Amino acid sequence: MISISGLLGQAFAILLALLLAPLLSGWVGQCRAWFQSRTAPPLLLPYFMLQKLFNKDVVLAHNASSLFRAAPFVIFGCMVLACAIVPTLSTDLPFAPAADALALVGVFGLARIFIALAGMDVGTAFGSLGGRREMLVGFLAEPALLMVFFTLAMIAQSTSLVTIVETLAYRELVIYPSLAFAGIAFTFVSLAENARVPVDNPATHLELTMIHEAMILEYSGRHLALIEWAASLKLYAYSCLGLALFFPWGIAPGDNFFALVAAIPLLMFKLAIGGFLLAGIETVNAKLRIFRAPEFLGTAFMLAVLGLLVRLLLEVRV
Amino acid sequence: MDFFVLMLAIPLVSGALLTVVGERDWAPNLNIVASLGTFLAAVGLTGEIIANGPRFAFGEQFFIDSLNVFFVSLTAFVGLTTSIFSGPYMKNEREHGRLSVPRLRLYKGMYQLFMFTMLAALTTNNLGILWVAMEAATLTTVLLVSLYRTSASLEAAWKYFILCGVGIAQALFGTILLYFAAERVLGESGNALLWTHLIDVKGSLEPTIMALSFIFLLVGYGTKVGLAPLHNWLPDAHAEGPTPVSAVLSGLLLNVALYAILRCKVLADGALPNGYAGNLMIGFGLFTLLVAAFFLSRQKDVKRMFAYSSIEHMGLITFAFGMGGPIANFAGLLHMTMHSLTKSAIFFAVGHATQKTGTQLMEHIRGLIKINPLIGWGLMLGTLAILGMPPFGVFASEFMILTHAMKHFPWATPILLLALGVAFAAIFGKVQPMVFGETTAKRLPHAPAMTPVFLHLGIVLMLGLYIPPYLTRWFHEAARMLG
Amino acid sequence: MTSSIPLSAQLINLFAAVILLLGFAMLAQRRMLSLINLFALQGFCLFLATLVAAVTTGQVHLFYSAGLTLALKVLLLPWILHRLVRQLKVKREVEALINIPTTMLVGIVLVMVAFNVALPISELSHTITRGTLGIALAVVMLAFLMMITRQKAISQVVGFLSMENGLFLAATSATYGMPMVVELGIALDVLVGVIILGVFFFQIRDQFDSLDIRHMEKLKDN
Amino acid sequence: MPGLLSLDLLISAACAWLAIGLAGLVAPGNTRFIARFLFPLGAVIGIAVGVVALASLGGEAQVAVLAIGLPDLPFHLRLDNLSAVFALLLGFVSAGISVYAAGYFRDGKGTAPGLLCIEYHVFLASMLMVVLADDAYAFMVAWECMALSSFFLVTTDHRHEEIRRAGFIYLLIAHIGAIAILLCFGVMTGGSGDYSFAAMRQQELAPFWTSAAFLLALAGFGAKAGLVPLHVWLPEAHPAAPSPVSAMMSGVMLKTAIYGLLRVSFDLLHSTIWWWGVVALAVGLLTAIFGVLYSTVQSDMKRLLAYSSIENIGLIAVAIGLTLIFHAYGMDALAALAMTAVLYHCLAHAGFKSLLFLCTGSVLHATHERSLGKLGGLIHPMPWVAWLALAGVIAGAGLPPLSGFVSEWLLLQGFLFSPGLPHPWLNMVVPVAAALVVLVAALAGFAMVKFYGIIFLGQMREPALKDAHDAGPWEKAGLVWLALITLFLGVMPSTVILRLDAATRQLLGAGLADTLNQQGWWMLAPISAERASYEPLIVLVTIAATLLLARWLVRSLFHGRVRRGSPWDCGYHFEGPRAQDTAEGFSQPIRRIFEPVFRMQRQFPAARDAQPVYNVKVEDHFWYWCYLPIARLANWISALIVTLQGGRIAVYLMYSFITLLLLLLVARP
Repeated sequence: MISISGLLGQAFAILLALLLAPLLSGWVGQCRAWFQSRTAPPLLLPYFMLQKLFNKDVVLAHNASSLFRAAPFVIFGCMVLACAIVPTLSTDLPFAPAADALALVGVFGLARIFIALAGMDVGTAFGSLGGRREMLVGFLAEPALLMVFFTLAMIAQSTSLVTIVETLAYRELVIYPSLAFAGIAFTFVSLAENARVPVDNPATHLELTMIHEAMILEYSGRHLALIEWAASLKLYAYSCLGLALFFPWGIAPGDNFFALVAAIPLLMFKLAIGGFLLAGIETVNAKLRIFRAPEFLGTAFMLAVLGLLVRLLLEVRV
Repeated sequence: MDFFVLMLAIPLVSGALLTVVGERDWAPNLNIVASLGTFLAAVGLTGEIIANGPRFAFGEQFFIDSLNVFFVSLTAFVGLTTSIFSGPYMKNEREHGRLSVPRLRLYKGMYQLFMFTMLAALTTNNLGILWVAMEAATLTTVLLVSLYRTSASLEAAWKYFILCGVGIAQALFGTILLYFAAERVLGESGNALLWTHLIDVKGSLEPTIMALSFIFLLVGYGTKVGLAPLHNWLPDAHAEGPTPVSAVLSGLLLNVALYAILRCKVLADGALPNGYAGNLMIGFGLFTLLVAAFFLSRQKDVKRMFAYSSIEHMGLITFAFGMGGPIANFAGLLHMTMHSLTKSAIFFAVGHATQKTGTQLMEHIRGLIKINPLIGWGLMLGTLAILGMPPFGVFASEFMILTHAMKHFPWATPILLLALGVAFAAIFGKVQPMVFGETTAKRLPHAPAMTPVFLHLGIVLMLGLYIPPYLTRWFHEAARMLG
Repeated sequence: MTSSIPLSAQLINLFAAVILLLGFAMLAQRRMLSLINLFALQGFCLFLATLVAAVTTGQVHLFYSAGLTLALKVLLLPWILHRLVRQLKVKREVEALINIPTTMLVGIVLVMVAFNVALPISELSHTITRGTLGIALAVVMLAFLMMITRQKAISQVVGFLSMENGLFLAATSATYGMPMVVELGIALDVLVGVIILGVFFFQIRDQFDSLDIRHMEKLKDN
Repeated sequence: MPGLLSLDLLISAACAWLAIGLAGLVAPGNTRFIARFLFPLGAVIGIAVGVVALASLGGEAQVAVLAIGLPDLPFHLRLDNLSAVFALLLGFVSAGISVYAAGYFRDGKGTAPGLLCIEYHVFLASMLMVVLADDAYAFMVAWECMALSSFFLVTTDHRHEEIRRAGFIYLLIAHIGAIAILLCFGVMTGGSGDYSFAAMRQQELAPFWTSAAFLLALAGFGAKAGLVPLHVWLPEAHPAAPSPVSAMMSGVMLKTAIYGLLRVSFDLLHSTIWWWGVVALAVGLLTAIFGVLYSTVQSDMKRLLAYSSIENIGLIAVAIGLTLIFHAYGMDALAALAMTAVLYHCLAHAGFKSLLFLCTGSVLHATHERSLGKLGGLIHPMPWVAWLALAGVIAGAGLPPLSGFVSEWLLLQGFLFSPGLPHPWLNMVVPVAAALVVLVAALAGFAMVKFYGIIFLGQMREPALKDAHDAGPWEKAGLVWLALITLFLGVMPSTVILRLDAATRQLLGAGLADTLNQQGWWMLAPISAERASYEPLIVLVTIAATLLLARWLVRSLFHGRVRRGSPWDCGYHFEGPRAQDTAEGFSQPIRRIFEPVFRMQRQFPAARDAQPVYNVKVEDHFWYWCYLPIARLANWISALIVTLQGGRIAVYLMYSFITLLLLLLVARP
């Protein structure tokens, strides 16, 4: 049953996510700058940005609708929920039964729909372009992500993220070749979903190839702040998800307080490594033409299916 | 007075009378009254037969049992509604200048005589008289088909006359052979053509002769039924004659011809083993059904199309009777009823529609529902009914035929369904734009008679959902008589 | 075998053979008037055959039949047809669909078919003239063939009537006649039919300026 | 006897609908009477049907024999749990549509309102009779009445050529389907000649014949449901029909086809063979992918929804296939899971698709425009419709926390168990099919975003759209009712599934109720909470709470000033509405990626055209692959056959002669 400590742990995890997410984005940006031999921006730059944006006036287009104003909050809400579900520190999450891996994909999908609709709301050329591309990436990435989850779910005999993590982290160590495929596929999907090179470039405007930025062009002030925050939350959620699924060691089992405390630095360490690698990937790859993205995601899908087949062929003893 | 004598006398006398005075203003009413009288007499006769069982008339020359009394009442009923319909229809035709006064006289006289010949054919016990009456029915209708005296109607009437004449000559040969066979058993007493006597000795009739006889009878009367490939006269005659004539040809004459085949089939079944007659009828029925279905999609003339639809249904009914047995015969009788009622209703609606638009070409008939919703809906519902859509009764009988075929002749079901499907696509695709859409029609000088249409369709609808028990009993008895 | 057949039967068979021969002659004949004369001759042979049968069996209604045949088939119908031909000025048949030698060959095949079909029945017959059934069927088929090959409305009608002759032959010779009421009915129908046809011919000529049935090929579906 | 009461009540409801229809004929021109009185009355009866069906769920099957029908086969009726589920669907969804229709059919254009009234209510009554029928004749009569009444409704505005054509194709395919169904019943009687369903249940058929019956049922009901390749009528008929009718057809009528398929496959046929499931799964997947791809490229809002209906029917067929596979291997608990997905998706789709079709009706009324290319920005003049449509869009995209997601989630859970199948191929191929299901769901999201974004968001593409007005009170009421259904189905899945359990238990002997009862009412965990769980209410509350909290915090911590200005648009000069994506432009990525799937005719502008024209026309391959060849073949055969009627009397005589000769020579006994 739901325990007080569980609730506290849940609240802590959410708070940690809200706090750490901009930091992760900042860290990735900093690493990127290092890789590119640029002077790195401060690590806390995202916080300054949020502070600045929240204080600014909102400039709304004349024909922006109520949906346009509501969307940032909805997206933010979705991302907070996603972060609450993903086991970051502990597996004792009262919210975890609310949504398993499949529902998590759904929650991301809900956010995606809102951001795409918001992009179309003002009726600019870029906005609808962004919306359409976002949905394109979405429908290619979702099946791949689902297949990754399927592979894992078959290993763990469950789609519940908590159960998956518990299976992988605490039971006897088994080498699952399928996980390698699934892991690569998940990386591909994460890159696409978080608007990263090679599918999108978070650092550009004024490019005909932009996706995420094109949708949020008309946002300003606190709305933009929420969206940026939500974006970093998404990156955080994906990173944690990847860590939880493929490197689950260190996540506290149940309500073990000490393990929980120990899990925090471990998580930050893993995130730092992950951010570093992400920056590396972004640096060595070039941005793809938009119609190469389907190939990229198609590869991810193929890998995920291969993982599933490997799982079914090699690992299941009927 | 005897209902039977009345029933035959009224059309005969009024036919003769109308030939003389048919141009008077009250002549259409006389026509209706005479038909009504015939109908009432038929109803009385039906009641009598149901109450007292079969009876003879004029010695043993006429015989009425529950099988033919069913046809009699149907014929008299459709005859009545057609006469009601033909009143305003013919008035409109005259206003349009398509018919002169003497022709109207001819029409009414021949109409009643035609009813007489059919009723005589249905009630006679003597297969020779049956033949005579069938031939007489051809002769009266030839004049009706050529009523407009256009080149097309003359051509149609000529083909009708020659083809049916030749056909019916085959039937005569068949009758002679039958007599030949019967004489060996019954002697030369003159009873050898009386059905009631033949039915008693049907088991001892010589099979070889009976087989030949049935072939000739089937080809002969089959021409009249419109079985393919003997059907060629039928679409021409239906399309070129006046619409009331098309209605009775399609709704009644074909039935009567089929009735003749049925009477002969009962005898052939008694004499021949292995359902020989039935198999022949199944073969003809299926072939007719299939051929007619594919004919439908190429039609341009609306009456011609429905004539092919009649051929199609005759094929289906022939098939049903060919299968034999109480259920299939029941279904066949039911289908005959439904087809008669529905098809005549369709012809009524089509008649007014063609008058309104001044053409029989379907591509020029549009938007009937707009200019006169009753005609439009009458045609639409009638078409749907004839295509076998529930809740109309045609579906009930088709359902029974199909299910029976599935049980006993499963190989025939795909053919049946293919034909029904093709027919559906063809007919409905053509009727729908005629009924719907924008209109080209004009007003008629005389209001159309739509009561018969909806009366028929109402009955068909009712029978699709509910067949009264007394009707069921009656049908069952008739079906049993067919073996 | 043949010697055991009585004279009357031999006579009837003879007349039947002549009727068949006349059927062939009609098939070959192109001139309209000759055709009608041949038809009348055929009717006369039919009359004779019926008469012989009547005398032999002594059945009264066969006498009536014979009389009816004489009146109708030999006198009345040819007379009506003659009048029609003269009034409508139809002299000759146009070239038939199939040329005459071929038609004759087909006719011979038909006769064989007819005999073959009628054979089992003839064996069952107890009348003295059982062979005539095959001949009657052959006459019907030849008439049918004639109707198919001819192009003029009148010759089609003659073919039709010739077919009725065949049927009559079957009825009177093979079965010694149908019941009287039926025969009367048949005769009436034939008569009315010819009268209606006569009316028809005039209408057709008015419409088409010819009695050529090739003008009447407008109603079709293809 | 209280047990018989609910069937009697449902029969009375059907009669009441018929009576309402007939009442409409009394005053066919009186729009006010019909719209304000008869249609709401029909809605009340709809609710009554729903309530009665709900109450009878879980009870014993009730039977009745009416005095009408064929002499040997009077109408048998039966209310069991499966019927009750679909009667419930019909009742509740039709109530919303009827209320909406009360406001929609106001001006009585085309067909007179009285005729519409009778057609509409006959349609309702016949659908109710379809789910109640317990013999082949009653079923066929009700089935064809349903087809016929809906055909007349589709051709309400019959002045347009394409609407007539749509109606024709619809009725033709419905008829062909009906023929297949009739054949299927014929096979199932097994030659006993007894066409009551009770007798069919008793029949023990050979495997060949059971398979034949199943395939015929799949074809027959698939034609009605819109399974590929018998779907072609659907995208034609739905746009042609008035919107409440489209809603009714898409929401309810398609489900009666699913009902029929379930009835035949799980109730009337005893044995199940595993490859049936594979066939259903394959056809379903093909249908779903086809439907969703075509739905994304449509430029007509109702066509888009119609193709989306095809997609959803495909998903339902996939779920049926999965149920069949599990059932064939005796894994009935899992079969129950998949069956629950089937039933749930029927309910969910009925709710949200009706809602969306009704929204298009309001848009159509307000703008007289169906083409997406001429809409846009309607959220400003029609906020009610826009926000309610958003609920339908989210459900239609299969996203939490609304109804569409629950069934997809259940379906995917079902797929997760497919590796356990004791068949060496199936346990590998079937899981991969799940990926395609997800692809379909994600593409549905694309289509829905297109639908919503282009109609309601952006700038108005035509100046006239400014005059658009929001829906009237009746229409709003109908929309709100359906949106509530969608929401309820979305957040209360356990409650609903516990009701549906009776139906799955009846068909499969297993259900989800036992596991669900162990958990809280808010939690959906079909196998166990460790295995998988979903709590949509928590999802909804969390998102809503975060949203409100964030808003409150932002408002209270910061100043919250808002200025209005012209859009920034990346610094470009802000163009007019023509700069937005068109409907065609939006789907360009799909057309490009899935190019071989579409039959496209494109017209590109040249570089120096004064008025550049870009045109793209997407057509259905199946039309060219299946239908046109058949039509050509039929045409060819009939061209051959009409030579029989060549006009020459000599030839006719020859036919007669040859027939006679042949019979004489060949057909002698």
